[in-house]
Amino acid sequence: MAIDVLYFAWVRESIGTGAERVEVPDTVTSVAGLIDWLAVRSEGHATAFVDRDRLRAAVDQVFVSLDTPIAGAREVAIFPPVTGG
Amino acid sequence: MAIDVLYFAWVRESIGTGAERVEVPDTVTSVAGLIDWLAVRSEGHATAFVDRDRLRAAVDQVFVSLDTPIAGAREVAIFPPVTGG
Amino acid sequence: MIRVVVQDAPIDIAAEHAAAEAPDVGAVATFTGLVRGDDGVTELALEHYPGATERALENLCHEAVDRWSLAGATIVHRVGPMVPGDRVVFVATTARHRGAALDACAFLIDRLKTGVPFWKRERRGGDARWVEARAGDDAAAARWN
Amino acid sequence: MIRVVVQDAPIDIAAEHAAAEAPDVGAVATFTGLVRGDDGVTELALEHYPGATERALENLCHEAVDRWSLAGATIVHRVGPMVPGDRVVFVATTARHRGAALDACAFLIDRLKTGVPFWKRERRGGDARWVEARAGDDAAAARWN
Repeated sequence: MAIDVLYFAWVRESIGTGAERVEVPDTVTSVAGLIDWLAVRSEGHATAFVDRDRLRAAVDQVFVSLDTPIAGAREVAIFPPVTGG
Repeated sequence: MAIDVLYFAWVRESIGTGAERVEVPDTVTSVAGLIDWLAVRSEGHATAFVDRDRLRAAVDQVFVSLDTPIAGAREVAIFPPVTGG
Repeated sequence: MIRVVVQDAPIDIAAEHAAAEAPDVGAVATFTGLVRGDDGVTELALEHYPGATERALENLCHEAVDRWSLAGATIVHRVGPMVPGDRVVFVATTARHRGAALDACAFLIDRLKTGVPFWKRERRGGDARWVEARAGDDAAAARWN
Repeated sequence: MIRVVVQDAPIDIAAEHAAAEAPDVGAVATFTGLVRGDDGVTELALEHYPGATERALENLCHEAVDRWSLAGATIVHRVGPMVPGDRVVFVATTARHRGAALDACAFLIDRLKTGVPFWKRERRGGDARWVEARAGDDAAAARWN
């Protein structure tokens, strides 16, 4: 399953890119599972994902909790808590 | 005691003037007493003052209740409930 | 900084807003009241009590600044004849953070409606009448006591 | 009327305010967030999630319009680098009466702070850091649930 993964703020800086397209195996079924799977890709990924409490996510541009399934998702974004306004 | 009495909105229109200087006898001691005393000056005064629940007052530019003493007052204003904003 | 103005001229929101902004201000809350034309009103005339009105507005602003530690409070109120769409009143509050600015802005307009000597007269074509005070306004003002 | 804009350009309050005013509107409430320079910040940079940000802002505006029967809701949010005194965000709500406009304006800024994908990075001279989310913002947003 091909998924566009987007990163923002310090997650983006740690990983070193704002977007990557990944082929995700069927064993990865949730946002949390995707994060586990991505974490081993590089030291930057591992550093960005070390504290799951500081991560938020959106699936196809809708905010979701990390236990949300990703079946059929085209775009998953992973980022810190928002600080706009 | 000389007092400048000011009228606003429909009180002013009913009385036909926005201000008058009156010599008030010592027997008149409160705003309510002043209104009683003014009410007999003309038909306009009587009409303006017929319903005391619809009247508000200020003594020397400070909002007060109608039972407030007027000893030493230089300016008393009588008007309807306010409707600004 | 407290700024209170009662004026015949139209209210210039851009100028008033810019004047309220300051280096230690993170939040600006404003309220603007407009003449509504949707119920047939063709003119709204505002009468006030010169001197007492300004004093009451200044007292309100001081109360808000003290209560919410504001950086500033502005009230600009128009008087005289107006038409639908015209701005009747502009309130702005500034503070380091938003909660104070938002609460103080609501406080100022609620208390202005019941405690400052202004009176409105509406004209609908040839028919004019003084606007009656609303019990809802008293309730809104009382929640700040 | 709902208006949502995410832009690099400075926010023009006069134009946005005038655009929000309408014949059936009696009340306009606004909130403006500014970059504060009083704690040594020399630059504030705003990052966002293009597409998702606009969608989240539009959803917020629709929720406010439905909940308070607003005539309109406007959110203009700036992104990119800013300096102290610059306007970061402008929120305006319009309604027939003030209570709805004031409450909806507070709702929009409270919920925007916690539910819309923007991230702030502060620079103090040579030192830059991402701003941490504040627990107080979550509490402020939760009071509207």
